[in-house]
Amino acid sequence: MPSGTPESAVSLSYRDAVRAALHQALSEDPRVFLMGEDVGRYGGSYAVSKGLLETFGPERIRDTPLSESAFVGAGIGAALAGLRPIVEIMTVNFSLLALDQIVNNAATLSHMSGGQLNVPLVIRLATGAGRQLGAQHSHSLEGWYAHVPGLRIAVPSTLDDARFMLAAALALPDPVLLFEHLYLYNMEGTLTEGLARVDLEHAAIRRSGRDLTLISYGWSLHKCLAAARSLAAEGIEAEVLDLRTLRPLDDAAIMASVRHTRRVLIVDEGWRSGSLAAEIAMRITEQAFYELDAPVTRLCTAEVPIPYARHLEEAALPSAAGIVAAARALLRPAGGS
Amino acid sequence: MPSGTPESAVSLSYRDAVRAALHQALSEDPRVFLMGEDVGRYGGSYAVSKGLLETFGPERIRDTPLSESAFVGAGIGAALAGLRPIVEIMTVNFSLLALDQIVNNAATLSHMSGGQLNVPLVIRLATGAGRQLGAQHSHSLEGWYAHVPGLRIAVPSTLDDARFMLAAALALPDPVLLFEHLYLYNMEGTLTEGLARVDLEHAAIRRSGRDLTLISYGWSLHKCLAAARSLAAEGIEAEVLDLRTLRPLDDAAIMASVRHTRRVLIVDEGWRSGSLAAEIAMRITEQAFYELDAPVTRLCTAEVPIPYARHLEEAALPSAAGIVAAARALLRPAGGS
Amino acid sequence: MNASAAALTREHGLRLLGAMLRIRGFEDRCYQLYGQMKIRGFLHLCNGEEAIAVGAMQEFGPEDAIVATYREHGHALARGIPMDRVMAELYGKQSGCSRGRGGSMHLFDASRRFYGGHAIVGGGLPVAVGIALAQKLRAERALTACFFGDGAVAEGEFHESLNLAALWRLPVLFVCENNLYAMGTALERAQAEPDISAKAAAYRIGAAVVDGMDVLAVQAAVAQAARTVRTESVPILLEMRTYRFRAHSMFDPQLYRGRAEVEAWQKRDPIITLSARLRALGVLQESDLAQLQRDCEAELDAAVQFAEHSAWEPVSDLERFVYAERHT
Amino acid sequence: MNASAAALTREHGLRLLGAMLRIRGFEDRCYQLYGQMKIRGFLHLCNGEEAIAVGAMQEFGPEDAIVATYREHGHALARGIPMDRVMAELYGKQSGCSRGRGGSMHLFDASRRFYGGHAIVGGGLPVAVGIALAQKLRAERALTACFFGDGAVAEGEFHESLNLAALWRLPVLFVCENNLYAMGTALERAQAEPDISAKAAAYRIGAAVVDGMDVLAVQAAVAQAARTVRTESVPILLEMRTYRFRAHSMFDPQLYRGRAEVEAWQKRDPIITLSARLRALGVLQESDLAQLQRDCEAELDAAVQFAEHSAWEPVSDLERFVYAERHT
Ligand SMILES: Cc1ncc(C[n+]2csc(CCOP(=O)(O)OP(=O)(O)O)c2C)c(N)n1
Ligand SMILES: Cc1ncc(C[n+]2csc(CCOP(=O)(O)OP(=O)(O)O)c2C)c(N)n1
Ligand SMILES: [Mg+2]
Ligand SMILES: [Mg+2]
Repeated sequence: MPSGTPESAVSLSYRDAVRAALHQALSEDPRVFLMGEDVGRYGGSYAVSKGLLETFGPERIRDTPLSESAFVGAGIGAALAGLRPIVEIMTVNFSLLALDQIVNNAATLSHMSGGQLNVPLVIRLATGAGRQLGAQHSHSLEGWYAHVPGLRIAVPSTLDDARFMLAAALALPDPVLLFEHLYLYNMEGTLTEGLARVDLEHAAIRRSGRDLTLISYGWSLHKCLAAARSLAAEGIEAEVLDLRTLRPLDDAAIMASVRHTRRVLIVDEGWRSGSLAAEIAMRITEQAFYELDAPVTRLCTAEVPIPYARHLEEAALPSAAGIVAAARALLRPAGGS
Repeated sequence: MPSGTPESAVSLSYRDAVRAALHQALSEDPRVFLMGEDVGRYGGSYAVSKGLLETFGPERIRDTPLSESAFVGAGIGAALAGLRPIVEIMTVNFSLLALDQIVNNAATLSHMSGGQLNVPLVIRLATGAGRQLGAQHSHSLEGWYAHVPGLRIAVPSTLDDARFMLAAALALPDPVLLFEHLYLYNMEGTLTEGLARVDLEHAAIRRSGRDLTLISYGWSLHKCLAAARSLAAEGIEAEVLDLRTLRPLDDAAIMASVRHTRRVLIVDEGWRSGSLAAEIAMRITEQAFYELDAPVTRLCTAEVPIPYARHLEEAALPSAAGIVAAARALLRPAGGS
Repeated sequence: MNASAAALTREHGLRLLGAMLRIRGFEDRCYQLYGQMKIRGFLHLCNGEEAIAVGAMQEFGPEDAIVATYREHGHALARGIPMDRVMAELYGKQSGCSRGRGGSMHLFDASRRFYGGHAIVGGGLPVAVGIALAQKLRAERALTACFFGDGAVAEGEFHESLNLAALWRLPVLFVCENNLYAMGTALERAQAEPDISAKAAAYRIGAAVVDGMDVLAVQAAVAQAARTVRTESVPILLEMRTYRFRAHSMFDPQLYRGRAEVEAWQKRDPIITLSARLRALGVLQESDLAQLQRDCEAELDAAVQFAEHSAWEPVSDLERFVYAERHT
Repeated sequence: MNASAAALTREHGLRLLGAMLRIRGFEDRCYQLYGQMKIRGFLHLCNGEEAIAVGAMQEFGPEDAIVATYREHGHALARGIPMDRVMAELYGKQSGCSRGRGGSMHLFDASRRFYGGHAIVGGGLPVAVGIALAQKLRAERALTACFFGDGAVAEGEFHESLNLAALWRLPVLFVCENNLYAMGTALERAQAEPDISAKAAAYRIGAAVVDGMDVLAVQAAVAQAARTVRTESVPILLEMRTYRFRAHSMFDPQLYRGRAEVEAWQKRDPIITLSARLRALGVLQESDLAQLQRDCEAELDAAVQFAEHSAWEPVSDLERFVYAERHT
């Protein structure tokens, strides 16, 4: 980022915002380092860490071999020993190779040691579909990870969160997974003036409305915002809630919006069965069942390995048009019109 | 099993039933072989495959090194090439090391190849907590696996299913994961007379009742049956539904029971957030919301890595007493009594 | 099958040259089509590495199985998957060799025992071991050829798979396409021991280093190795030293290597090398080269036409094949 | 620190002997207590392997870090975790070294840099690499000792971790406790190349084979290796040849090995071996042995009493420590 001019003034991309967050963390805390495949000389497979090697050197911008389990485990060990590693797993798809380290070590060591140890590790992963990368490169598993106690799961979906969530994650004593949807890296905009930090506890209302609540995060959040705009044109005012953290979930914010609109559509890029959407719906059933004017609904990804062909991939993923249709159905149940 | 006497006549353990299923599969189909850690000379870590090496030899009862990713992947390859491998992953806890092969290969190859390939692979895994094995050896991840399209997930919870589900799994052209709860291996009883096969499509009502439905599987199913017996003593008739297959779920059977009892408690040994219970509840919301007399409820495992100490582990897991209490609360909402 | 350079006939030389030209032409056409947005997603081209797929495939029969990576256009074409079916796949059409569901990284052809097209680095090795296990249990004389890059050597699955194949004496020919880089990571920054062939000793596997820029050397090495794999039922590791002329994928600024290095390797272009040898032997005329080029262009144009005019899979079929429709 | 057998003093000899007797006594007591159901879950005893933990720990200082497996009672005791805290952990008591949450497989002591107690075979290796990375980035002279079994060698994490440690020149001492079996699987049925030390070459790591039944040989080898690891900041692999006298765990019928084999190894019992050597040197009297035994029994009785009388963690605290309460 150009020093001098206030950050908020310049237009930047989500990619730039994450890079600025990395730059700040590396500058402010000598315990912080970034490690992952091609984060250094290559500049990051999504060009997020471009230029950091030149500034911080190969010890702190550490290229790794293709050994996901070992370098994620090494991040755990370095965190145990008092450093503040930021491990980049190029995409969530490859994190399956490191899952044992994440679930059996990172998530358990604090509890299993009776609180003697803790793992202040941040793992950054690109996630999501939409770029025609096929079944092995299009997973959206952040909701799946949110099942695991001991982990914290957060999703920066706005430029502000892309810029400031990393610092919030590094300030926590626990392992935090930050999922960056690959479709958002090119999103352009400006930062909120004067904003210097964000928390990792609260969901955020990105648009207020009275008729229904759209609950989402990541790329789907932006589909929800687009849908909300079209719905407004037909007089339907949708509230859009950005979850921000998937574990823990901000139940209070969810229930507050449910009580306000009494109708809910959850939009989630995960596969439908076992989706995060189901968990949120269950919590609404448990905490606000009698506040509902209609059953909670969800729009998720079709239950298929994501196909390459564009028309098939688009058909598999939630879309703004699909959200609009689902919202209409929710407000004007079959028969009514 | 002693030949001559009908199987149904002799009392046997769940372990014996699984062994008999393996014995039959190996005897009837030369394409079938069993592969895994210590399935041969050691006799299986839970003594399930004891004696099979002597009968079928080391080519078909194949001990593997500790290389979960490679031998699961080898099972996928052998299945692609026309064999019918049964891969035993000693426990679900170690399957995290093979997750890439299961999720990125086994689950995708049929779809990704446009239907040219298929993966007729059966993976058997011991699952669950309750034996004071600690956080790294007590996972219940079957519900988590049920999120993945392309996989079939089934749980034999009775002697009949332990005896016959394997054949049903081998008859399918898809990858099937069979989860055997380690607490059930010593369960004793007799097989249903004349039963020769079971399907992998339908849930089963293990006890009929009118007042509420307890939906479960695995060890929790038996806790539900015990709870149902105590509830009956106080005049509450609980219906107990054994899911049997977690992917696909038998929605029809679930909704039929919901319509019958109008009250539901789902009992699931998975961690609460993102549990299979949430998915089932969501489907009930989607398909039978207006049939409910009360919000769907769930009893799951506390959100902690399973602790070693007995009293802590027991407190973390669903219990018959907890089910009884939850069932009472469901029928006599706060205030009432 | 004719493997030795000495006995190189005009016919065999032209076949090898044509096969490499065909792959090179295909990759260059893909590059253009990507710019025209006809092909999307990740596209990994194998320019410079053609000799490996072409030389190796000469030695495999229909009973043998092939497992490859996401950089597998050359392997698919050399194995005999019709070019139009491959091109249609890159277009995402129903007539593609994976019905449009796979794309560039996931080419399949069950009838030719071409088992993909794997986009998880190292993910194909265990699968190859399993196919070879089936071949052995069925006492076939077949082998499984498993192609992977130098980057895959760092993955745990490389270690587990080579050990398993050696322990069980399985007919796997492991072919490492060492092009010196895994994306932007040079081999010596990924491996404490950059001599990949030396790692075979840890599994008591025989290994050899081969000039991957010389199609005849590749064929000769594969012929010899394949004989041992078949007759002794043991795995062998061949390390092919090669170089990727183009970027890793379409999104690679190539900050990690210099022009000079690229140009030095381009002088060793396997197509130039073979043409020169054939000319020296006096069995290649300019007219032959022109003819091969014309044939290649014609086939390419036809493949593009086929892809352009093929139908899209109906959206209503999206959920087909998630579970198998027929039983193998 | 005194490593060489030549310079073996009475004092040092008795310390090593006492340390091994202490572990042996602890394991035998655990065996009894398991029968009494005071200890539950999986219990893996290290009888026969005591020389490795005892010999190695002599060479590590408080700044060094230790990573072990689920068969780690000996390592925990030799590292200095008080026996009563360890016993209380096996009882599942609040006063246990993991507050009763870990049990036999998960002993921890942050103050002694004892990082567990890992029950996923191979899972500790990447963690050890990371601790060593922190030691190196902080320019400490410390090292990380990582203990693992022969079975772990087949896991991909062994391959990935050794490469990473060597590539980055990290101060990791990899100590493989080769007791010839992984549960019921003999090494030669798990490894195509059963010489584990030979695998180090694939990573350009120095390695040595050590008689794991001779505590002086272990200490001498570790002393030398640790010096290199510290001064050159490189990993080293030590393969300790040893044998497990008891079953793998409490549920093991031991169908996979014969009595004769067990008895042959029992003749090489590290405690007998050291006692004999000390007697030969004339520095061990029967009275010394008796005294060591009495001290050991007294400490054991006290540890059991401590465990018996310690409190249970309140159930209301079940969900504590899932997320850290304090920041390191
Ligand atoms: C497990 C895994 N990690 C990371 C990636 C991202 N990625 C794709 S190709 C590649 C480089 C692979 O290099 P190499 O194996 O040498 O093959 P090459 O591309 O050079 O042919 C990487 C890191 C991946 N696909 N899979
Ligand atoms: C990844 C994984 N796979 C399987 C197991 C089950 N298991 C526990 S100990 C063991 C044998 C390990 O043998 P080795 O590494 O030689 O250690 P030893 O028990 O001989 O000390 C196995 C297979 C496990 N704990 N982790
Ligand atoms: Mg490469
Ligand atoms: Mg061992």
